[in-house]
Amino acid sequence: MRDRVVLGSALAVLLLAALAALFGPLVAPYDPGAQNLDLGPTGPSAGHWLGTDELGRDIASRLLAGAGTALWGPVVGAVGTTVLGTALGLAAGYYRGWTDAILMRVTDLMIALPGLLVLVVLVGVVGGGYVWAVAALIVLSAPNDVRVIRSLVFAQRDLAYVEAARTLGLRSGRIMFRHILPNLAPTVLANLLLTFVAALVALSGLSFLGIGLPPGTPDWGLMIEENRRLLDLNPWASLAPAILITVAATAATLLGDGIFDRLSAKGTQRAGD
Amino acid sequence: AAPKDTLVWATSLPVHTFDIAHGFDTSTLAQFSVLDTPVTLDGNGQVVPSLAESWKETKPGVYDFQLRKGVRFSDGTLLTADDVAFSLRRHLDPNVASEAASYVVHVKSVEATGENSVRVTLRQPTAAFLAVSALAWQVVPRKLAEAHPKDLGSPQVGTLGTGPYKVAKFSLTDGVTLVRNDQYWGPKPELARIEIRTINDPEALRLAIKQGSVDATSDVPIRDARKWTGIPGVATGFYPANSIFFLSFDVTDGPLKDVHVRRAIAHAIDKDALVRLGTGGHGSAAAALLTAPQLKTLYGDKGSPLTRTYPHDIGKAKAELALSPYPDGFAMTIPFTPNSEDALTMQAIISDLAKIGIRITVESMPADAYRARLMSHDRAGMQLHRLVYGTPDPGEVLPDLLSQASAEPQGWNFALYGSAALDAALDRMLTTSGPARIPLVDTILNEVAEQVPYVPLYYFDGAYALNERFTIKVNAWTLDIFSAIRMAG
Amino acid sequence: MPMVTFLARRVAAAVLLLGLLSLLTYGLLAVAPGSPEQALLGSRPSTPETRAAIRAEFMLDEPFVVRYGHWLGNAVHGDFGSSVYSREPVSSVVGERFSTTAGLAAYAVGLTLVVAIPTGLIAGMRRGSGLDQGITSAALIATSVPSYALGIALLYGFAVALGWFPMYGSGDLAHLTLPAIALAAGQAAFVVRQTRAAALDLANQDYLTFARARGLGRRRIWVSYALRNASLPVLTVGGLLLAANLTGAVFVERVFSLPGLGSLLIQAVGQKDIPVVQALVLLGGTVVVVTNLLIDLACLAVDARVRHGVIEA
Amino acid sequence: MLEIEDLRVRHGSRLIVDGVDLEIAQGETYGLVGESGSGKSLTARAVVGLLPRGITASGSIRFRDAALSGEKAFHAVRGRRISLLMQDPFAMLNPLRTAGQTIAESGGAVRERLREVGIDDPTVAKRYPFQLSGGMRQRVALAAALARDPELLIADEPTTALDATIQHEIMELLGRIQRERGMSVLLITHDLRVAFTLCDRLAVMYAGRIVERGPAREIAAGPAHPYTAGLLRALPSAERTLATLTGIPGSVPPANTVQDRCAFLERCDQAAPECGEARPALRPVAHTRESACLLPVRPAPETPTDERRPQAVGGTLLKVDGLRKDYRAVRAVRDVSLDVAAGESVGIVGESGSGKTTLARCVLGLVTPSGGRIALGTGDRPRHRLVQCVFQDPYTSLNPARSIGTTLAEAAAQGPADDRPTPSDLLRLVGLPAAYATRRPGGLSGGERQRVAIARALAVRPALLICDEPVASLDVSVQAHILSLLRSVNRDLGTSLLFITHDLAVVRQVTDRLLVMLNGQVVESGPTADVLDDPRHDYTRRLIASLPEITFEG
Ligand SMILES: Nc1ncnc2c1ncn2[C@@H]1O[C@H](COP(=O)(O)OP(=O)(O)OP(=O)(O)O)[C@@H](O)[C@H]1O
Ligand SMILES: Nc1ncnc2c1ncn2[C@@H]1O[C@H](COP(=O)(O)OP(=O)(O)OP(=O)(O)O)[C@@H](O)[C@H]1O
Ligand SMILES: [Mg+2]
Ligand SMILES: [Mg+2]
Repeated sequence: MRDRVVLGSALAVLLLAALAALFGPLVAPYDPGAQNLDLGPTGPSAGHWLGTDELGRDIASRLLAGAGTALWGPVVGAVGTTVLGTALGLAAGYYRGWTDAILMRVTDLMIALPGLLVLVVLVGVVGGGYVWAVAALIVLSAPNDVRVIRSLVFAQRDLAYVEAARTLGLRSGRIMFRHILPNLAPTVLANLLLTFVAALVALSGLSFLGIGLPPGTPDWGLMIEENRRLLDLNPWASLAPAILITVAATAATLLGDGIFDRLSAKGTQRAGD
Repeated sequence: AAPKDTLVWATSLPVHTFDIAHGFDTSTLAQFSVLDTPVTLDGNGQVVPSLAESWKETKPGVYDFQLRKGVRFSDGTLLTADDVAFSLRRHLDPNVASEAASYVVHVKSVEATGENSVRVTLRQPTAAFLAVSALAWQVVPRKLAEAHPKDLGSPQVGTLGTGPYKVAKFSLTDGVTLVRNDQYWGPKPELARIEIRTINDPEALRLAIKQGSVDATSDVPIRDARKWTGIPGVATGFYPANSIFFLSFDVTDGPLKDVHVRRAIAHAIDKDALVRLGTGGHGSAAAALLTAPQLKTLYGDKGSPLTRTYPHDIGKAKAELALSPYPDGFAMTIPFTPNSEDALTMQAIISDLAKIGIRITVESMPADAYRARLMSHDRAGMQLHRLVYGTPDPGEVLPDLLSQASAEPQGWNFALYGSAALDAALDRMLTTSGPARIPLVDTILNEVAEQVPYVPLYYFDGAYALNERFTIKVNAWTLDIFSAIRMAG
Repeated sequence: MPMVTFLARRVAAAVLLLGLLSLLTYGLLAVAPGSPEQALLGSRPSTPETRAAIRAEFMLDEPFVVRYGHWLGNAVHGDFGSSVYSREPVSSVVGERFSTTAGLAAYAVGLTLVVAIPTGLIAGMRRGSGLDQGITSAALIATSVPSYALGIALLYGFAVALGWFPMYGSGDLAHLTLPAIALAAGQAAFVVRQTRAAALDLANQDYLTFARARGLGRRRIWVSYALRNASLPVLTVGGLLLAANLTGAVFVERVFSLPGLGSLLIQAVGQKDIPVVQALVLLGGTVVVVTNLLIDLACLAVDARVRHGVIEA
Repeated sequence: MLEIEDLRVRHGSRLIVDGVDLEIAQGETYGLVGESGSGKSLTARAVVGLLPRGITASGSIRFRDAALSGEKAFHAVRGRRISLLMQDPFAMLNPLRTAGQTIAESGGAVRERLREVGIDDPTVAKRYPFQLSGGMRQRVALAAALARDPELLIADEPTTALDATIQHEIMELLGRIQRERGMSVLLITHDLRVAFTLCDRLAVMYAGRIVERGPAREIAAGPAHPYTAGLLRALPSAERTLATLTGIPGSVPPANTVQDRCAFLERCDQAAPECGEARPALRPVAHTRESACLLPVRPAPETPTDERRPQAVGGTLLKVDGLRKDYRAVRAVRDVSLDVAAGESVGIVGESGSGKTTLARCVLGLVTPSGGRIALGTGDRPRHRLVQCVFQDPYTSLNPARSIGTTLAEAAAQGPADDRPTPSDLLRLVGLPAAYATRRPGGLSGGERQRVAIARALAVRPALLICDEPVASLDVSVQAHILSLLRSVNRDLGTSLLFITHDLAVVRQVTDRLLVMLNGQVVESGPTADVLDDPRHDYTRRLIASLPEITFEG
């Protein structure tokens, strides 16, 4: 019951965030870019619920607008990572042999990279902006998924149902994607959400370091850093995005955990029967 | 607690070299306490003797310096004329790759002509030479400098100077400790010891000053001055700095080719708002393309007599734009690097321009890539610049921004604006000294005002915060800031 | 003997890995727009002679292979060139900053080990209790809070509002405490979750029931069974943790203005100080690779099955 | 010595064990028998106070007249007075501790203890569990369990995971130690034969209750509960091939659903209306016997011996010649040749690790042989239409993520295009309701899953069906159903069988010809009856000798 409430609220938070990302600009009270230099930075008021920043822009509107950049990158990153990682993990675990050996050496290499560090260097030195950051993130975080999925596939492949499918002469692709993959769904989903959290933190972290996004973009990470100086005039300008990131990340983690527990509960029953 | 005559000074970026050739930036602050120059600037920006007792322009473009006798480096060795001559000459050596090289391009030769005399021969008479020398001609022992063309002044090699302080400790992480140089030829500095720490984060810096663990800094973020002015036991002061924010327009390409567009932009920008935003009120709007202290040295308090000014007026801006082929505005992408200080100003400008239909998109890039593109004059479009100068001489600034030579890649003429006539005017201005210069400067500033290759935006103040145990007298021309600090009471 | 061969193979693989890593970063940095030339010149106007001298010094006109070869040749002799920014040898630039980050990381790892493992074990052993739920929820939130957000919160809470800790500076424990907490929180939470899961898994194992059925004492069960067996899965994620530690340091050092390798990296990236960036990435890679190697060895020491597998293969 | 009264075990609110009474005397071996899921293990664990988390027990447990309640009391007796030996020797030992350490930590003198369980090799003490065979592990575990000289040993199916010969050795060992020490043993098993051979008295558990109780010999001679009778009837015999194999229909209901009636009601062939009215209590039927049945048990009809043999067979379907398969240093299959004719049913028996599965996988094309030839079929039918397989573990042989219907439809689609069987055809073929098509494997019992697996294999109408221990993990009652299903597949559909097992009784029921494998080689072959009745090879003899010898009229 408690679990259900927690899970429900996590889902609600993420849905809300998704809604904000989609329709935020429509419902925002102000244009997120509209400046009011005469107003300058102010604290929360009736006109501006979360106050304004130095350019007199409405923080609440910028947070809403920022939901888009804050979330789409991590969503694309997480989906991309999961798709890539799962596909490669399936291939490595299923074909074993050379495919596996090569893939594992590559993932060894990638895992030896201090990921975010490389990301900072990549985006900071090479440039290329947000899209590149997301792409690099996918490539850098996929190896973890590859590892996890591969080891699970390794275990699944020895199970009789896979052997039966092979005996029936089904094609490898079908066995991998139609037979093995559905059984990994809890892990894949949980991975997806975990990667989402990691990407959310990483990408907003990049913005926090001032890397990737052009100035003026309403982005949560960027807002934390840009408005850190305003903690005396309008603390919400910096705290609110930090809280939002934390809440979104926590909700996603909770959901990932919940989904995994729930889906794999079916599997654990097996041990008792 | 530290002894009374020790000062803890904080910088936001570390002092990384004691050689201007490899650190013409925040490190320069510390350099002047250790290294002397033959001449220096007084409180009015006038060139006055330092290591050189006197000098004379024997022929146009030929200077004979008479050096002070008996000056010793902090290790006790005697300063020679050869050291002095070499110290300027080395900036011309490509192997040194001096950052100050562009300051001394007009120098043809430097030689020691006697035990205490040095002769500098310029390619052509240059009025700014003495003022620039006060900055770039830091005197170091020839032997040391020759042995370390590339890494003189680094924490590894260190340096040796004749200035009021010597380096006792130098590390990139732990900072710098300066102690009084007992060999110093001048009046004994009041502070015995100066510790320079680096505190990157401005808020941490402020709190450290408030706590008293740091006594002073000049890295008060001017926009946040409000947080600094009320700190008990700490005096915060402001003075007009020798610097200016301005916009450059690439006059060779796109809509910016049209002078009406440029004028429209000049009218559209609300400089007063930028002053509020960018300086927290500690600054002022700029009309001419020189810094406030430079203008003051040249014109006194009355300012420069410009023939054309651009008050903030959207109506006039639109009217100017209507005269161009883009009456309804246009879209433009410009490269930019997210540097948090300039970023806000840029955003405000973009917002101003949007009001007359000029839609600007920023292409964000890493700092060095941006700088490389800018310095190669590649599709610069409209750029925001903040330049900090060292001398009161307009000759330091205007040729860099307006000469055709500077329009070559790596020059500072980002507008790529120039003509033979303008070059000639600049040349005349450079070679003329005294009151005769003023009309020449007028002409040039007016051409800028008419043609608008640049829009001067605003000036911002220099600021310092100092524990009330100390007092200080600084302005834009203070080079050796530590010697300007006294103990209170 | 098989152990020696194994070690030799692993070390060789590690070296190869680092070689690849260096080539990769060197290549990436080489194709990146901008050049150290610009960093050296600052944004001041420069003369062509100066530029030519710099290009010659940094071999910018040589083909990539030659440059990389030169760098590699020097690097294997411990010479990583000198910083474009400070002109100091890279090794001393990095060396000066190393102790701060190493101290920070060690402090954080220490905190993690001392706090997280027992906490995780307790939560796992008391599954479903109020304590477990509290620990699990705290860990869950802690894994999701970005270290910089936590850092800011700690800084303003403890150093500014309460004044319990110094604001800035480095060196002693007090200065490193808040940063270490900010850095450790996420990874500690991760370890708590891992340990808890391992403990839960353990609780379902027949061998634990069998041990209890034989009347083994509580202490014995905890030490010989719970701690030891649960340490394996925790050990295996140690390498990942360390990598996270390295990147976390970037943020934490930034928030707390610590002069460590993380802030050096950000600075070097900003200044395009390629020799420093290259050395730092390689250092990070080395730390991760070496840690992984050590962890493998630890697994080898703890688990005879792994030992056997090694000798078999 | 041990008295259990009215033991109830619950999982949350779900009742699993519903009022068990047991009394074990000094020095006796007491058997607790019952099908999977009847609550035997939980009863055993309740006795030592080691129930899994979330499971609670109530009732009284007295050991030598002292009540056992509370962790303190349990801790005081565990290991010292009561010890527990568990089912899976592979999971029971800490993988990170050597055999010696495991025994020593229980407070035993390693050498003596090992010698007691028949291990004379001192190097065993230094080995880790993964370096020991299953039998060795079970011996080490036994040594550790006995290290503190307990008065009562609870052995929860200590041999189920081991193969026949090892099983036999461990059981003999257990019997010997029990006699030598005069120790009491509570032996939990689902194997009636084992219970009859080893136990003095036994109790039959069904759905969380004891339904029959009494001296082992007497129960063997004449069961007093229809459930016990059903179990006995389902037991295959290694001595003769039975014409019909009768299992008990249906499966064990959860204990909490049958609290107010006879739990066996639905499966009973002699149920009367009053059986559904109340839960029958255990009541004496003879002076030492008790049964929870209201009616006297009808005697089972004599099963006739199967007469229809040998079967007429066609041409050679599978010809394996000099097959070899090496896994690095392990030579799994060394040099095996065999033929299977069309319509023939061939059995392969052999100890664990003798290469049976590897042989099967080679034939199925799941692994590539290292040498030798496999010729399959005559025409150009693809391999997957010629040969299919039924695997041992019913729980993993179906994809839990797909419904039975999709699984069967997908299999049928791999078969010949003409006249494809539908899922309901296939379900009917294996005796399952067509409605099962919409279910997922999770909702099926082990026996049902195995039927589905057979249906899936038959979907492509293969000429040869390989069965790799298809009944090894099933209860006897279910086993009988599956065996008769397979027999009818062979006899009625004409599908050849290659039947792998280590159970001689099973192999006798379904195969015509038998091969005995040892260390990757075929050491004996011939008609099944001949090999079993007159074994030539030493190993075959040992195999037959390890059959629990019981005498009861079947
Ligand atoms: N940890 C557990 N949690 C929930 N239910 C359990 C647990 N362990 C056993 N059960 C349930 O209790 C019932 C009896 O289990 P138990 O293990 O005692 O049966 P068993 O007679 O030993 O069967 P088997 O022969 O398969 O070992 C089963 O229905 C099982 O599903
Ligand atoms: N994939 C594999 N890799 C390595 N060794 C294997 C593999 N499969 C089987 N073996 C080895 O080959 C030998 C024969 O194994 P196989 O599974 O064929 O025996 P089996 O007769 O089926 O035994 P069981 O009765 O236990 O099922 C064993 O020693 C086993 O360890
Ligand atoms: Mg059991
Ligand atoms: Mg097998």
